[in-house]
Amino acid sequence: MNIMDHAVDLPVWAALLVSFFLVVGSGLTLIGTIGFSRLPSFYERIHAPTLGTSWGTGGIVMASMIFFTVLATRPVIHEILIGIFVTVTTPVTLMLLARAALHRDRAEGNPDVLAEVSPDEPKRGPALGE
Amino acid sequence: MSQTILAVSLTFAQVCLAIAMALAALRMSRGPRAQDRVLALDTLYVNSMLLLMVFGIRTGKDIYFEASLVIGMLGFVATVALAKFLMRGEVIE
Amino acid sequence: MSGWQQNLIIAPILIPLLAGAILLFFDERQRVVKAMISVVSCLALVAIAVSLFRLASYGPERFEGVYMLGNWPAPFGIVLVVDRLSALMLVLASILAVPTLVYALARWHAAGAHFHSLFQFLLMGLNGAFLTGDLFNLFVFFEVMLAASYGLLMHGSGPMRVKAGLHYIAVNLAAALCFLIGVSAIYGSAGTLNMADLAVRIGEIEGDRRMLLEAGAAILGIVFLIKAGMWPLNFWLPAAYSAATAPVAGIFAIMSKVGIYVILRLSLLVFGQGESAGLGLNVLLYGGMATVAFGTIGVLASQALGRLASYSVLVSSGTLLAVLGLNNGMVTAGALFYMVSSTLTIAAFFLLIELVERGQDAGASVLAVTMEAYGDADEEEQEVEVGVTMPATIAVLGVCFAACGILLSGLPPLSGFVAKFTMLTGMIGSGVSADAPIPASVWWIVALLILSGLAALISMTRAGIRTFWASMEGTVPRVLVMEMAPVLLLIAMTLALTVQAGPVMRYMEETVSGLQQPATYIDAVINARRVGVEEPGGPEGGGGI
Amino acid sequence: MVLVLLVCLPFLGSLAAIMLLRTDSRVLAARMAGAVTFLCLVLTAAVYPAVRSGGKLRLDIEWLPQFGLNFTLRMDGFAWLFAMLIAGIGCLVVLYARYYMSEEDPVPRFFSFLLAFMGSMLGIVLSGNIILLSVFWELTSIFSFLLISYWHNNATARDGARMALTITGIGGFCLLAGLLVLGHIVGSYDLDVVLGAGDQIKAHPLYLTALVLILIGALTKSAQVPFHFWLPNAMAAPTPVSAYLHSATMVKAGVFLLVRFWPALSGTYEWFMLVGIAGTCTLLLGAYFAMFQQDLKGLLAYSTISHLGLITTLLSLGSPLAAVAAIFHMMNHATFKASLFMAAGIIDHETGTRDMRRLSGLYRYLPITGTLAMVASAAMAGVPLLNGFISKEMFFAEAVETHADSMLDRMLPYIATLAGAFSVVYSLRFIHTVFFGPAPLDLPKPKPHEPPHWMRFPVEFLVLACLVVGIIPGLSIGPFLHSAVLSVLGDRTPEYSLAIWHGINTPLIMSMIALAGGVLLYILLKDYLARCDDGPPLFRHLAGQRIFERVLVTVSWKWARWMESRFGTRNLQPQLRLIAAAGLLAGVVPLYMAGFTPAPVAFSGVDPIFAAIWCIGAFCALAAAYQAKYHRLAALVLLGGAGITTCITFVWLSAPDLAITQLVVEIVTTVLLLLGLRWLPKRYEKVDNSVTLAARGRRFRDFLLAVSCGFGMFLLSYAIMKQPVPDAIASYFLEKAYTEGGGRNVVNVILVDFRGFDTMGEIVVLAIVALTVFALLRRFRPAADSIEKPEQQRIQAAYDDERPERSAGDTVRDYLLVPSVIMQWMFPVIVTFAIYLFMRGHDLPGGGFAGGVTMAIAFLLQYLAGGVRWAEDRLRILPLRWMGFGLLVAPLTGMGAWLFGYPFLTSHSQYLDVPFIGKVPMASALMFDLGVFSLVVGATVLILIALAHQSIRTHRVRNLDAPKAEEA
Amino acid sequence: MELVLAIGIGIMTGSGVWLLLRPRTYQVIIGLSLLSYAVNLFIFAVGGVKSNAAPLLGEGVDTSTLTDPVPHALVLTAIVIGFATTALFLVVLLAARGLTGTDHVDGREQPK
Amino acid sequence: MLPYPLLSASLVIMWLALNGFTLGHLILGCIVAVFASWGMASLRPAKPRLRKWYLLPKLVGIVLYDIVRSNVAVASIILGGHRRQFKSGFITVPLDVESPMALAVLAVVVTSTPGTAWLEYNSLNRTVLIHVLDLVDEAEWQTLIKGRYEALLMEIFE
Ligand code: NA
Ligand code: NA
Repeated sequence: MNIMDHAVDLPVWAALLVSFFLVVGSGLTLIGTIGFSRLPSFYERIHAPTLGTSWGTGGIVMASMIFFTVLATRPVIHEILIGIFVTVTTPVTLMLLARAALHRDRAEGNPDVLAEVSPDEPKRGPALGE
Repeated sequence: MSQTILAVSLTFAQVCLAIAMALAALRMSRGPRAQDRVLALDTLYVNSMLLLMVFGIRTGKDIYFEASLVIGMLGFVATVALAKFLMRGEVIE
Repeated sequence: MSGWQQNLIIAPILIPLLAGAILLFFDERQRVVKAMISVVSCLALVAIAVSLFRLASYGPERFEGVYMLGNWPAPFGIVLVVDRLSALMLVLASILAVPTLVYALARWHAAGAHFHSLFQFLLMGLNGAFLTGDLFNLFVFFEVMLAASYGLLMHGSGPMRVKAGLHYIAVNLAAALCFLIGVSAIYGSAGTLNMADLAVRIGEIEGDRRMLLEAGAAILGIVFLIKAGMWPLNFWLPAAYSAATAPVAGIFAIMSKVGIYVILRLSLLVFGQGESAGLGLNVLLYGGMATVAFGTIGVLASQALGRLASYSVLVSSGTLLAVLGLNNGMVTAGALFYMVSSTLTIAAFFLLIELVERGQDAGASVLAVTMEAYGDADEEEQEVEVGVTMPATIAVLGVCFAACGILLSGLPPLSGFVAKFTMLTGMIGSGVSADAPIPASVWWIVALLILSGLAALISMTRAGIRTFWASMEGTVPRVLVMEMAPVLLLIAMTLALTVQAGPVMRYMEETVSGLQQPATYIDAVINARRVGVEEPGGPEGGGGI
Repeated sequence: MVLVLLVCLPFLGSLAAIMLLRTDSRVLAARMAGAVTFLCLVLTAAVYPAVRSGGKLRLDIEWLPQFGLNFTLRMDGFAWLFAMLIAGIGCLVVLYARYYMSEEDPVPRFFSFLLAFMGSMLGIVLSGNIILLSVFWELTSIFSFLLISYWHNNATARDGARMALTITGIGGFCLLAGLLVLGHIVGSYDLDVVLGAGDQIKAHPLYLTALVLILIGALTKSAQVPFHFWLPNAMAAPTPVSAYLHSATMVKAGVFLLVRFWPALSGTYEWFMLVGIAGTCTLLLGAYFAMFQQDLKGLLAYSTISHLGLITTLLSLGSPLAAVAAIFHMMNHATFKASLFMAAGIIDHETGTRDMRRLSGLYRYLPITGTLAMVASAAMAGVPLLNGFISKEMFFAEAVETHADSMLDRMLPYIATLAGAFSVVYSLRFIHTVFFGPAPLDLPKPKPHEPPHWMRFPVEFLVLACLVVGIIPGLSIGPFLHSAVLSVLGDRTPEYSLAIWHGINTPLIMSMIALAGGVLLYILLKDYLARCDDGPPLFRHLAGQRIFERVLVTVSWKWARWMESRFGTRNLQPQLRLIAAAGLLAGVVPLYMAGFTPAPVAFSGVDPIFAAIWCIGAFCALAAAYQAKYHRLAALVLLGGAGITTCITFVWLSAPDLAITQLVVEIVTTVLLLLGLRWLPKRYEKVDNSVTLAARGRRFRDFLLAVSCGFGMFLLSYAIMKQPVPDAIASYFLEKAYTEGGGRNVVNVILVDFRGFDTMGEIVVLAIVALTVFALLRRFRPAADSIEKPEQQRIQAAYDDERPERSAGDTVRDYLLVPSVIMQWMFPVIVTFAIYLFMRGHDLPGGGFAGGVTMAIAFLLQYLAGGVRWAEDRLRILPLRWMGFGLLVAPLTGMGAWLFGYPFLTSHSQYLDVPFIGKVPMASALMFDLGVFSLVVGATVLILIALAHQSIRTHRVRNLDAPKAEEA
Repeated sequence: MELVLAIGIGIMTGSGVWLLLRPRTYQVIIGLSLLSYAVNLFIFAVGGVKSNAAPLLGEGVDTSTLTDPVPHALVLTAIVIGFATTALFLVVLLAARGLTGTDHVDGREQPK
Repeated sequence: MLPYPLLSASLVIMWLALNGFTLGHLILGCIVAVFASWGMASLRPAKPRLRKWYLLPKLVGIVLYDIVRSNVAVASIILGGHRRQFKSGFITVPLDVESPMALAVLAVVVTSTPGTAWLEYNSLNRTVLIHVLDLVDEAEWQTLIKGRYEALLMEIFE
């Protein structure tokens, strides 16, 4: 792979570190997506992609930061912004989506779903099935 | 040496992410429900973003960084709109 | 390039752009201010177009009609080129704009939001398309023009307009995609976007690349044929043109001519000579003939005047296409005359139709019903009762209608006749040597021209009798002088064209002979000198000021 | 000069008359018209010396000289004679019309049309250029249309006028074509040149073409069989019009033309046959039809047809003597026919009817008119001592003497005699039925009396002329006729004599037979004619008019409508199909014709990851296409998948700018489509899956087309990518971007500098679209089934309603409570990022557009988080201001270069050395880009927000509608 | 790379054309979007495709190794215009649907 | 001038991270940050009162650690999906925090941690519905969230 010519000057330790993070990041992401495609219910599937958005992203961000910092011999930290934004924005998506699913399940009277908790019945209520 | 190590790990990473994207795309078309598809799209976005970052490492250029940042920062807007549409049947009320 | 004259070249684009932008700062209720800005802009455009026309008629020796935007030399930057043809189109567009705008001021400009801005942007698009010497820039101006036309077409809303608009937009979006494919295929095989540069390079391109170039050019050609309304790519046109409000349809009269203009420009500049010469001429010839036939059928089959007028647009386009397909200088000169004449005619006719139909109960009540059912009562400006009943209204309308009929059918004494005569003279008349055999296709065109004229005659008498004599009994439409004057002005222009046929035709002939010598155009573009740059290469530090 | 005056005076008079808007200016209009016609007559008479014995007057005014069309006027003896006729009879008709037209008629209009018609007619005879001739020719058609339809509230008048115009219009177009061919043969349109080139014309292969076309013109105008039927229908015109058009002018134009081109075209077998057959048929049929008319004017009309047939027949013979006879008969016919029409008009005027079945014994009321009519009729019948006799004798003589060996020639004497007999019958009938017999019963106007003297005067004058010419032809018409003949025949002018008495010869015998036979026939037919229906036996049902109208309606309406629907469509899908097919063909045909062989497919150098991503992209595209009908949201999401593939491709293949732009646009587009999706109808898969075979066929065709287009694009793009990159303009940009454009990001420098003009256009497109969207949405009305709130909202609202502890809107509030906090805090972050993208554009990926859209997304996000009211309570965006600012800044920046003498958009780039900070790029292009940024923000926000506003607008509409529903 | 991209362009075009010919306005707009992806990629491709050669100038960059920036600029313009026209088409189809009551492209349901 | 100093500072840092550190960019970044925080101010969000902002790093540390742990846990669940049975379920957690900002942070924390998903917050009775992928003991999760995160958040905010 001559495309990696620019990495000639990279010390081996850095290469190893970068590779580690890369493998961890991409591996976690893959696992997450596998989970996403294999888990049986939506509420379970919703957990899977967070592997990618948490340490999946984190790993690759780390790899990138280390790689460019070592290569450019100056701190390159802008990738961290990606990490921050992904972390902050993913919950928004997930919350909204999960809540939408919840609404639909309740509207359809799906018995597996927890109904909204009313003050008089503080814990687990029956499914909103009417 | 570092080249080889990196080449291997980068290839591994790209393959993993590509598979991940493929799985997400499958889920996108399979559903079964709209929220699965939307979540799949979001996942596809994130995976693409990671793929682009890996691509950046592979080319040694940080000019591709903005594309990743755009996905990271703005990608959720489309998903939010989709989710809101599912929940409320209307994006902006 | 230097001097204020040079900056005139870009003015036809900048003036409507700035006018359109300034108009955005005024509220819809400040109608008078908006109208004034718009009118001033249009009048300025006329003045500039006429000056450019005069300058262009001096020929390239005395007026360097190339404008290098951003001071970048020709094949690299975008250039605007004024030659006789583009100057002619500019004049035509601007003199069409004034009457249609004035007409719109009577009532239509208040029928929806942002009429004036859209109108100005349409003019900008038209002028840009006429001026540009760059293929991609042509695309951009096409889009400007089209986008504005979408808005104007649906100006006033209502189911007919919106439905027609939907089809019109869908077709034009498909066409725009073809445009992009064509332009980029040309760029991919020739490596340039500049028309003059392309004309130079096309001679040097060999083998596969030439084939790809031709394929790209052919795809591009489809776009202009769609725009020009060639059968069978023209079914959108009658619906769109007849649904538009009168002033909009009036200015649309020139839009189908943009396609013709580009075909004329490119076919003679790029495909005028060399190995790819005459690419697609047969398509023009037979397609044009089919278009005339279809248009003629449509003219006959139309009951509504709007559709009749729209099909007349097709007849006009088809005639031009077929005639251009003959690739005969004298005929082409006649075709240019015909283009001017038929554009003015059709515009006048579209404007007139609304006034005439205003007197008809059926049409009026339909309008009222749609207004009631679909108008947004709470946001809609009150429909103002305009016009007064003048005693001579019917007479003047009748005279105008007759004039339109005469013009459309090519009867003397108006310019429609001169136009047909000049084309026919070049095809079968004294313009052809007595020994030269006349090919069958020419006879077909002649037959079609005559038949289309006849069809117009039959339809117009039918319609005229129906509207003026059979159903307008007793009801006199309310018409404003402001609405009548534009129609009269347009018809007067056709009369002027007839009287001044000699000088006008001389200009047309010079235009065509200029087009037939692409070298002049190419030289002008390629060798145009940058400001403040001695030699090609540029000064130290960039084209700075 | 006189010529110009002759042609222009009537038109000026016409204009002046039309200006007399007040309809009560009847006398004034008539006086003016009279003055004009009289002046024309005097002028014509005055120039006689110049045209005597072969002289010519000529005037050339350049009109379209390079095309051989000039305003050439030319008067020779023949033209003079005709001009005299036109002006003279015109004068009389004006005088007559002054009394004929009623008080209610808008008389100025009448005189205006009449004068214009006269001018056109004079133009025909005076044209020295054959194209100019056709100009005036068409003008006569137009003005005759207006004259015939003068009483336009009468349906017959309208139909008659339309038919006249259609027929003569067709003829006019053919004539023009024929004249053009003539010009092609001769090389000039000048009449003198054409007349001088007779041999050349007759020898040319296109002679027959030209001849046929010109003949169609002439024969239609002269109402020759089979184009004759328009003339009787034109009788709905006021009688002065008939008198003028159908005696001296309109119909004479056709035979005038035949005479005019006689030297150039006649004398061939084709000429003889074509003109001869038409002429003899017309002669005979016209006369036959005339016998059986019940309408006075109808009788006269058919007799006109017949007499024109006579003239045509004469001209067909090709002998100079026959031509002399033809010219002579033209004059004679004009005089007696004009007088007869006027007499018929007087009868109509006085009795209120023209039906011969109702008229009878009028002599006792109208003795003078009756006498005059009798003399004129006698002239028409060819009774000796009247002018009609002389020219008819000449005709009989020529019919006998000329020999062009053919059936037609051998039959001609018999036909001539028979037609002569017929003419006696109808002339006799005219007189006998109307003036003799018992007094009329139940006339519409019961007390007919002689008209005012000046109304009768024209008849008197013309009858006098008939007599004078009939008795002393040599002294009266002789010299004028001679100069006319001389100018037509030139050195072929034969010896002829206009004597009344040539001894007892064959023609005289024929005349006698015709007279006697005619009288006999009339006696036989008298009783039948008094009762029969209008129209001739045998042909009564073969009414040319009806056939014509039926054909016209069938061809010009039924067929046209059928063909319009057959060869056109009003549906969108076929149109798009055609465009796709046309595009495909345009791409494929040139390649196929040139024998293009695509480069062999090479699998080498394929990046497997890239390939894998494209598998995903292609999958998404296909799935989107599959799902778009029923699973709209799925299609939208899959479209996003295809979009992200595109975006990755841009990154992979070195276009980071494109990737960023594509991404932000992608996001906005998704939101946009979602905003729209709310207003589309619900679509369920189960509803309509009963697919017919035809639908399957259509689908299969579309599928094939889609596959072909896809394959075509694959081939085209592969071929182009495989071509060695041509020596493109790109290298220039790469080299100059930094040194001259002042930026490192070449793409951005192209966008804002090298090709900044494109960008300016592009932002205008965006602005236009935003304005259009805004304008369109102001009138937006959702469909009935979309007005209601979405189902989800209704369920959630109901849920809130049900629980006592909850209040309306709790669900949505809780739903957005936490996310909206994060979305709000993202606002400044995204704004900062937008500014970042904008600022760095010139050197690195980014730019005004990407920055602008990002900014718009920041705003959009707030709308998503809090809804329209919440957001607009806090952010007053005023998109139109942003747009206007952007649209002004961009061009004004470009115009700034003018101040320094540089062309529009010349950029100024420099690095400013600011202390402590270092070099700051100060390209004017940045200013331009600011315009782009501002516009993009404004336009994008305007589009999105205008759409979002529909939700709250419809709530309002719903609220407005609710009380109405209750009332109902 | 060329092959993959060309196949991708072909498939997107095919899908787009298929949708363009469908009777529902929503299908048409999705088709137009797909087609504009395809066309944008086509424009982009005609300049020749190269990986890792973005037309960004830096110290010591050999300009001859960079990709052709012109198609990039053209695509950018095309993206913007495509976005604009998609937006417009959407609004028009909504307006048409509102006025005609159907989402058929012809404003009325076709007989089967 | 500076309605949100912490935000402004963060934006300046972001600007510098994006553009690299130069004096020019510091100045420009400050201008942009001021501009952006004015934008924020116009939204009039509920203004968070950061009491003990220095505890934030502690929270970040805890969360990062938890995320690592749960990454492993969830990954093992997914990979061993067939062999290991797991039971997912909903839990309702009553909350004491009220500040939307604190709630948002909590939501981010819960959701970012694989294995737990924040579904819906009920402002009426201040409970949150959380979905847990591997739900063994409901109470354990409740104490984790309340004790480990909410307490800290209560300290930081208000
Ligand atoms: Na409640
Ligand atoms: Na989580």
